[in-house]
Amino acid sequence: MTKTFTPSRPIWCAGCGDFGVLQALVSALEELKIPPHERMVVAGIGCSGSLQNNLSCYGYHTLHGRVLPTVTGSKLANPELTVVGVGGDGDGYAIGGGHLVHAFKRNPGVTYIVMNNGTYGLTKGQASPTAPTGYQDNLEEDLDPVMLGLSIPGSTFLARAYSGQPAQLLDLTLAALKHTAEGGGMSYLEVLSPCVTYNDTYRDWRTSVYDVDAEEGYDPTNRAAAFTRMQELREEKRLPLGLIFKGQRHALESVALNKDFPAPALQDIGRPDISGVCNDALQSFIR
Amino acid sequence: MTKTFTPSRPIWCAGCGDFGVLQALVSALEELKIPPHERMVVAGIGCSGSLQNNLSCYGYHTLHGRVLPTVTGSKLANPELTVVGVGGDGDGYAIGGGHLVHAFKRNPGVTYIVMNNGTYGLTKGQASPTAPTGYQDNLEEDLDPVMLGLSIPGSTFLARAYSGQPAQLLDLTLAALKHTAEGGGMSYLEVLSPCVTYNDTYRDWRTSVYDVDAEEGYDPTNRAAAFTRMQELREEKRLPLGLIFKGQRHALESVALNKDFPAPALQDIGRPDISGVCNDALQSFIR
Amino acid sequence: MNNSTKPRLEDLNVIVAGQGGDGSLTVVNILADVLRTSGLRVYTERDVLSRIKGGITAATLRAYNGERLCISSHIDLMVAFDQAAIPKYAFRLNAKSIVIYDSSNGELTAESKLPEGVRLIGVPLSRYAVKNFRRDIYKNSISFAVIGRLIGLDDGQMKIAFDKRFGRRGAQALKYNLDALNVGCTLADDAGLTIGEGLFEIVATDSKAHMLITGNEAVAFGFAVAGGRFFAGYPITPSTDVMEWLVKWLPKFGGVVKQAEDELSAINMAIGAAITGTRTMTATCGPGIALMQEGIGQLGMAEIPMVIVDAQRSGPSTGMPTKPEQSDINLLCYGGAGDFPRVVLAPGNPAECFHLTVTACNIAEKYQVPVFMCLDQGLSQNTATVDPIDLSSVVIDRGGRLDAEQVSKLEVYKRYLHTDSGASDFAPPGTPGGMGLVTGNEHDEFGLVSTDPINRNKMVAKRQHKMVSMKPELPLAINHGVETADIGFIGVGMCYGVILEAIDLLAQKGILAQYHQVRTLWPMLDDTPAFTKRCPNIFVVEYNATAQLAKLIIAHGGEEENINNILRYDGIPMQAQDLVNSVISKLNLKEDEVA
Amino acid sequence: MNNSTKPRLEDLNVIVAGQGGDGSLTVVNILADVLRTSGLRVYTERDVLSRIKGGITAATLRAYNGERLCISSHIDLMVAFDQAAIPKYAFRLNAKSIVIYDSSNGELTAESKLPEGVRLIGVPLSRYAVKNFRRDIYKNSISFAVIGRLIGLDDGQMKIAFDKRFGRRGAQALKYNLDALNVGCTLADDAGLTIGEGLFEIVATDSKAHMLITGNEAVAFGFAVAGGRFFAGYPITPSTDVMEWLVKWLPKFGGVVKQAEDELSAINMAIGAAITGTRTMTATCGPGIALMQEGIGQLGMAEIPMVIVDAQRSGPSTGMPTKPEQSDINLLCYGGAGDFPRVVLAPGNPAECFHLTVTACNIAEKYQVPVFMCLDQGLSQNTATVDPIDLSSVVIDRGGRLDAEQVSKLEVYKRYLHTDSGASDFAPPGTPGGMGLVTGNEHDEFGLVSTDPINRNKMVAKRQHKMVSMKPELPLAINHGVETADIGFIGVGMCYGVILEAIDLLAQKGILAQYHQVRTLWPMLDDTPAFTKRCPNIFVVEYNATAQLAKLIIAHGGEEENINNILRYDGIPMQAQDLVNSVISKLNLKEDEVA
Ligand SMILES: Cc1ncc(C[n+]2csc(CCOP(=O)(O)OP(=O)(O)O)c2C)c(N)n1
Ligand SMILES: Cc1ncc(C[n+]2csc(CCOP(=O)(O)OP(=O)(O)O)c2C)c(N)n1
Ligand code: SF4
Ligand code: SF4
Ligand SMILES: [Mg+2]
Ligand SMILES: [Mg+2]
Repeated sequence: MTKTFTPSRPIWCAGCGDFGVLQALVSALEELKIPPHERMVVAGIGCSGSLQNNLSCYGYHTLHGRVLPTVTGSKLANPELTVVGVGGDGDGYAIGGGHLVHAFKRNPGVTYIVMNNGTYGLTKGQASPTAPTGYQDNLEEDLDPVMLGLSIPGSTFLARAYSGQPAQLLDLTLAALKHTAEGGGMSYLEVLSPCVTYNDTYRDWRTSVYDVDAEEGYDPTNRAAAFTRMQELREEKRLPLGLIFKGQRHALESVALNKDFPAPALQDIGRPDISGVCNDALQSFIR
Repeated sequence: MTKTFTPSRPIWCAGCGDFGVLQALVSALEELKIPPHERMVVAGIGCSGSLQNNLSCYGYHTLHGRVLPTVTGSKLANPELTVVGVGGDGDGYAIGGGHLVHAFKRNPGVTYIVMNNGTYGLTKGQASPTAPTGYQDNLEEDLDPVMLGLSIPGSTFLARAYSGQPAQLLDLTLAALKHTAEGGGMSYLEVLSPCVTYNDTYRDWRTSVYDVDAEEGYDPTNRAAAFTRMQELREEKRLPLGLIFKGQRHALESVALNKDFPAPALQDIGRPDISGVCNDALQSFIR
Repeated sequence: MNNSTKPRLEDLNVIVAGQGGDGSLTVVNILADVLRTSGLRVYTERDVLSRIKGGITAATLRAYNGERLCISSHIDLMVAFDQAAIPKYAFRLNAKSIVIYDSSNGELTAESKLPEGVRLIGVPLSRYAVKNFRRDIYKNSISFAVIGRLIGLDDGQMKIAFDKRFGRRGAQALKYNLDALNVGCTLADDAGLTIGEGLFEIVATDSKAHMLITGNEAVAFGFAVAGGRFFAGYPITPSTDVMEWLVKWLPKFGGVVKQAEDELSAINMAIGAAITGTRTMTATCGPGIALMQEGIGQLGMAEIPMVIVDAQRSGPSTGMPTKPEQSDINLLCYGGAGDFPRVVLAPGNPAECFHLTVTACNIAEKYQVPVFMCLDQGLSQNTATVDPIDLSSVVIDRGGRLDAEQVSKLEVYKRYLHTDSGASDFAPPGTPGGMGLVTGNEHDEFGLVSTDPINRNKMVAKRQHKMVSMKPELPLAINHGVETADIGFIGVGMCYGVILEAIDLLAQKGILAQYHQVRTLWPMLDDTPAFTKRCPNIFVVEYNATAQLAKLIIAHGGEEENINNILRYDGIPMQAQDLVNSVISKLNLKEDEVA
Repeated sequence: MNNSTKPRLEDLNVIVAGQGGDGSLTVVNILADVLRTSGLRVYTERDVLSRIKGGITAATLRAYNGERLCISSHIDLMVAFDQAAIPKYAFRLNAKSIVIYDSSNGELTAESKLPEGVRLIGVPLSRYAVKNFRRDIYKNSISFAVIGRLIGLDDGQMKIAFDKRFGRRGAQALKYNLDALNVGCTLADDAGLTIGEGLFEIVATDSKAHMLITGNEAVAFGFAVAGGRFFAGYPITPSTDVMEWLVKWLPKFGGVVKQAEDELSAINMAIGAAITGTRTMTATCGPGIALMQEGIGQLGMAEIPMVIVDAQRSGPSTGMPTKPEQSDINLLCYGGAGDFPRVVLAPGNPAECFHLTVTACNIAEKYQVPVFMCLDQGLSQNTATVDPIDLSSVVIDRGGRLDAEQVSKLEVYKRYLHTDSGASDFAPPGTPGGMGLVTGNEHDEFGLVSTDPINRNKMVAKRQHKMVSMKPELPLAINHGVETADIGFIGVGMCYGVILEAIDLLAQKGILAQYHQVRTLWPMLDDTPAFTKRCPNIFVVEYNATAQLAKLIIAHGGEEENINNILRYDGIPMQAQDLVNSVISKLNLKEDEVA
């Protein structure tokens, strides 16, 4: 076997929630028997953005905030890959906020896992978009990205887990990967993943999480009802966990690619088809 | 009186919806007796982004997509101005999509009017984020920015008008300006404003608009209910018009500024207070 | 055998002007097509505003018996759909020019600034359009008949051109336009322009079929032929046509085009595709290049191939969106945070746009660097006839791309292996055993983040060394004209056409000149500074205010004392005569001393 | 009267190293404070990683009886919380150095690469911390006692320093840390380091109180004093401290700070504030400057004043976020699409950071242009003692700002009026009668969009002319050292300190050298190319791989033949001795020939 990089040990602080996310992702990929060479793990910039170094995969470290355009491009170019984007809340909701909206809208076949700790860990604890009013002088109302996801008509899979509850985290990671593998398009999983150094929310979150998976009558296929429930729970200062919404729509790559060809990344382009399509194009200029 | 620029004649195509928006804004500003020198009209890039040239005001033409950060900065620097942002759907929802989320979250005291024509007028008719699937090969599901606004907990005023219905357009423009003038924070008004050249939707929209203002029992103060109604109407392929949501939250500038001082833009900074705060800061380095 | 007494139509320059939306471009396009079919080479240019309707705009055409990639300073024929357009372009007319104008609202007034001697033909175009077809826009087709008669097209030729143009818009559109053509013929008869009584005789010596193509189209076509299979972009004038051509064609090549929500997304989508081993391109202009700066640095650091088209327009900032400029040269060569390798190629005509795009794709992939295609609005959007491209000449070089078998034979695979060239072999994702980490952080050979100073020094050297190892493969300048001439021109993009014509005009005056056509702006190759040392009177012709190209050459050892600047930045394309005048005045010659 | 036999402590260099999170910086900071109180000047530096905990990191301190803005190559004392840190920094020790290390896990092994003769003091810091306080982190305070005893601080001094440091964290924190200090004293006793038996005697000749300040803090402070009232930014190492200082202080000045969602928002928020007539700043580094490129062009085109701080870090792209570099010089000077005026100022020390920020604010407002403050991680984040700034020297120049009365006296107000200087008087929004249009499109004097070529030419000239008219107000270079010396240095930012020390070291060897300290990088002022012509052996010292500063000077007429490059880009700060070595080897001198 060709030797390649040895996954490095995480550089996270002891107790960081991100360990749980890594663990769940590794387990889920193994459970689904996705071999390392078919995994494309694309990470943002932040403490969370080092996860790709800690498992066997094709890894890519994006620019800050650009996970979603990147994975969209990768998936369109090679839909045979299992493409997983990971990153932080600053990465995904602040600088990357616009892309989040458009990724939901596009529904590419990628899994996107956000490690939400309500802070900018790597730059030492400034308020992120999910930081509550008052954290570090934050004057703004915190964002609920799952509600945001619900508001985008193209979204098809919205879930939230808590790294303090590894069993559900693993289940939802599996469900997310499966949604995408089955052609459902983008699966979005937010993981509440405490930053023990700058925003240690373990105590708070332990009591405020609320599991909709366990709620009788909760219907994850009803967008409006899900939104209403999220709004209620927010007013009760609860943090909803579970599969919050699952809808149906074609994955972007299933409609964007010309099915007469192999995937763009896999085509043999070495010798242009000069008597075929190249010539057609040329003739179109002669008219 | 000092002479200054004469507002220029609009450069829009005959029949463009944007004429109605200009008309409504001018009427509303006059009705509210806001003198030209207190108006700060900030426009994006696009056909819509020339509106500021057509009325008496302090006008600023931003970079493409940057209306909302700009008006936020202007309002914080001088809250005495009536700050109005205007632009197109490409400007506000595509390149500016991230800022929209964060502006709702911040709730600065500005009015933001988007001329939504479902296309990029000025670059000749490509699909914008509100273009339906199928328009110009668009494979994506169209965005409903009002639903997006509902999903952001900080938002306080969300309305939609249609430039084909000028009376309601004027009413909502007035209501938006008033919400902000009364300290309510950001008022967001989307105007369906057809592009007769690249996406002539007059015929479609005339029949598909639906007025929630006229709907009995519609409660614009209930975020979740509003969302549900938007979702229903969307499924019925209707375009909801009216005051869709009005909430309460402090305007950003009311909490961000030090009330012991005049507004930043209005301070006399010519002679630094060297025995006061300047010296305090200096001493803090000597400790 | 030529026994006609009519002037030989070997160089016809026509301007069609009016309000935006009047359809001047359509008229010029049809005319270009007809003349091209008659064997002339054509070149068309546009002068439009950043608004959809209204304002004074124009389209210009040159038909020439040979290659000319610019409009002459002498306009033979003006067609004015709006009388207000006449004063704006009147300075380009001369005593022999003819003006066809819309007389629907009356005869031409005195304010039109026309030179003495111009022949005026008033035709009530709009009135007849509205009367017959209820739509003003048919004045285009009506006017075409008048133009055709004037220059000596026969009615059959015009009809064929209309079939071609309007046929694809459906039978009804075709019928109305043919009817309009007929109306026009009647009006032409009224104006005394009868069949066969045209003013010119078309003389063409080259009967082969030409392509009619813009620089943007040629770049897009080149990309597809070179195996480009992913394009992401965001609309912006004057680069949008690249995306639009690819939207239509790339799927037929098995590729995909994605319109992004902004330029940041565009370049990062393209990065996402590029890291899978797909040949990838994006296209934009100044504001977009500015927004892509961070992404471009990432390409340099993470060693990701990409071709980036800059269809430069008039800046800074939003500037004058529809006007040409070459003022992003600094940004392309010096932009981006930190030190990283990059290449900037500058074609001068559509054929080169095609071929240099192929080169760009090869260099980008082989050396894993960003390669810019430095165009300008003129080269990007003006159409020109081009000899059919020899597709068999296209060579694809994928560099050190590894397949599964090759990887399996390696003992160890390192994404950033140190090599002689600086570029490392690449196993695309999906290849068993080829896993690697790609990152914009400093990294070791496996791609693991590292700040070790020794590693850092080696990695910086690796990346920088590419600039050296690729040099032999980069396009050298082409020298046109007399190599020993004391007068030399340098210029890229849309300067190509005017410089070549200027050399001919100077030659007519007995002044020898040559053109050192730089094609690689970064890295600056040795031949250009050397040229500036060899040739004592050099004119660097460029479209910007600060002589960016000249300074770039000087910064690389060019001989400042031999260099003169010809700068233009008012949004108006230069004409060859402008260059001739500059040379003559610089050399202190009087027009009448020469020739 | 000095009758002590101990070495005089006039130049103490201490490195405290360990795992990230071990608190090395805290120890150094307290030590800096104590020594500063004793009258020495101090300078501290950090070597950290882009991760929050773990990895080998260090903080370094120099205490000197005079000004030294760099660490010496000879470290006197190393404190190692982790034995693994010793080999990484061992090369900076010499035979006279002392190493205090944590012996909780056993004695030091042989692999520590220490030079012969080093004195080793093992103290079980961590063990005692955990034993006594259940938290490892108290090893900091324990170690401090050992250091203090070693260098000759008395226990009272240490206690005072602890009161100052931990007092604000509450009584309990203070108590625990004082207890830890006591534990440390006991361990010091055990190690034979008893009170009054310190190794050095502190000698200080300057008893005035100094500020202890970083470049970032000084920029922030300068901005506030200069009337800056709006700051928008987005966190990024190493610029974040600018925002953090302002978050705390700007409201007290009546200003406001907004953390934006990204750099695009930051610069556009700042634009929004600036167009109301508020003095405005943003701060970032490479990746952020890259993202702000479009906004920067807008400032140039729309004539909007702004100060932009670039705290340069190691690039390209994400690079090595915590490491210093000076590789954005090209981007600052040549970035942005199109041609527009800009200014780049480069301070060399915190005091200059303050003063040049004031200048930057004035120039920006008066000429309505972007002004960059070109810093680097070292200058930005290292702390230095500085003479208290003379606040009364601050002069504010608001340029042509019009109030309501002035506007009312005008016949006509034009936002972009053509003037001699290129800058137009400005009526802030809210001023009756002063309405105008501000736009990044080309515009006429009123700000109405225009593509008229004559207007265009005038507007380009207007903007470009600012670069000429402002020149007399821009900071010239400062010449340090012997003006006739044949050896000259050029360098900016964190090179300042090493160059000045190198001149002293060379002087000790009998070699005369001077330092031409450029402070305005763009526009390049005439004094710098002139200097390069005058001085035959110039060493341009810079932190990048491609000699950006040297090339900038050469591109502006600098004498290439006189210029040698000293480049560093491995993330490690230079030391004065490195420059000395370069000079000696370049001049082909042997160390023993000189001195
Ligand atoms: C363009 C750009 N701006 C800013 C930064 C600095 N930066 C690095 S990580 C980060 C935020 C990290 O927060 P988050 O995404 O929540 O990740 P976490 O560290 O909390 O996991 C920022 C602002 C950057 N690398 N690039
Ligand atoms: C950074 C940047 N990218 C692209 C453009 C080109 N551009 C100008 S207007 C526009 C879109 C206009 O669409 P919209 O905002 O909907 O305005 P409309 O013309 O429809 O009113 C685009 C993409 C630009 N000016 N700047
Ligand atoms: S700083 Fe916070 S987010 Fe970063 S590794 Fe430590 S605990 Fe995790
Ligand atoms: S192109 Fe469309 S949006 Fe633009 S002015 Fe014309 S009708 Fe209006
Ligand atoms: Mg975070
Ligand atoms: Mg639009």
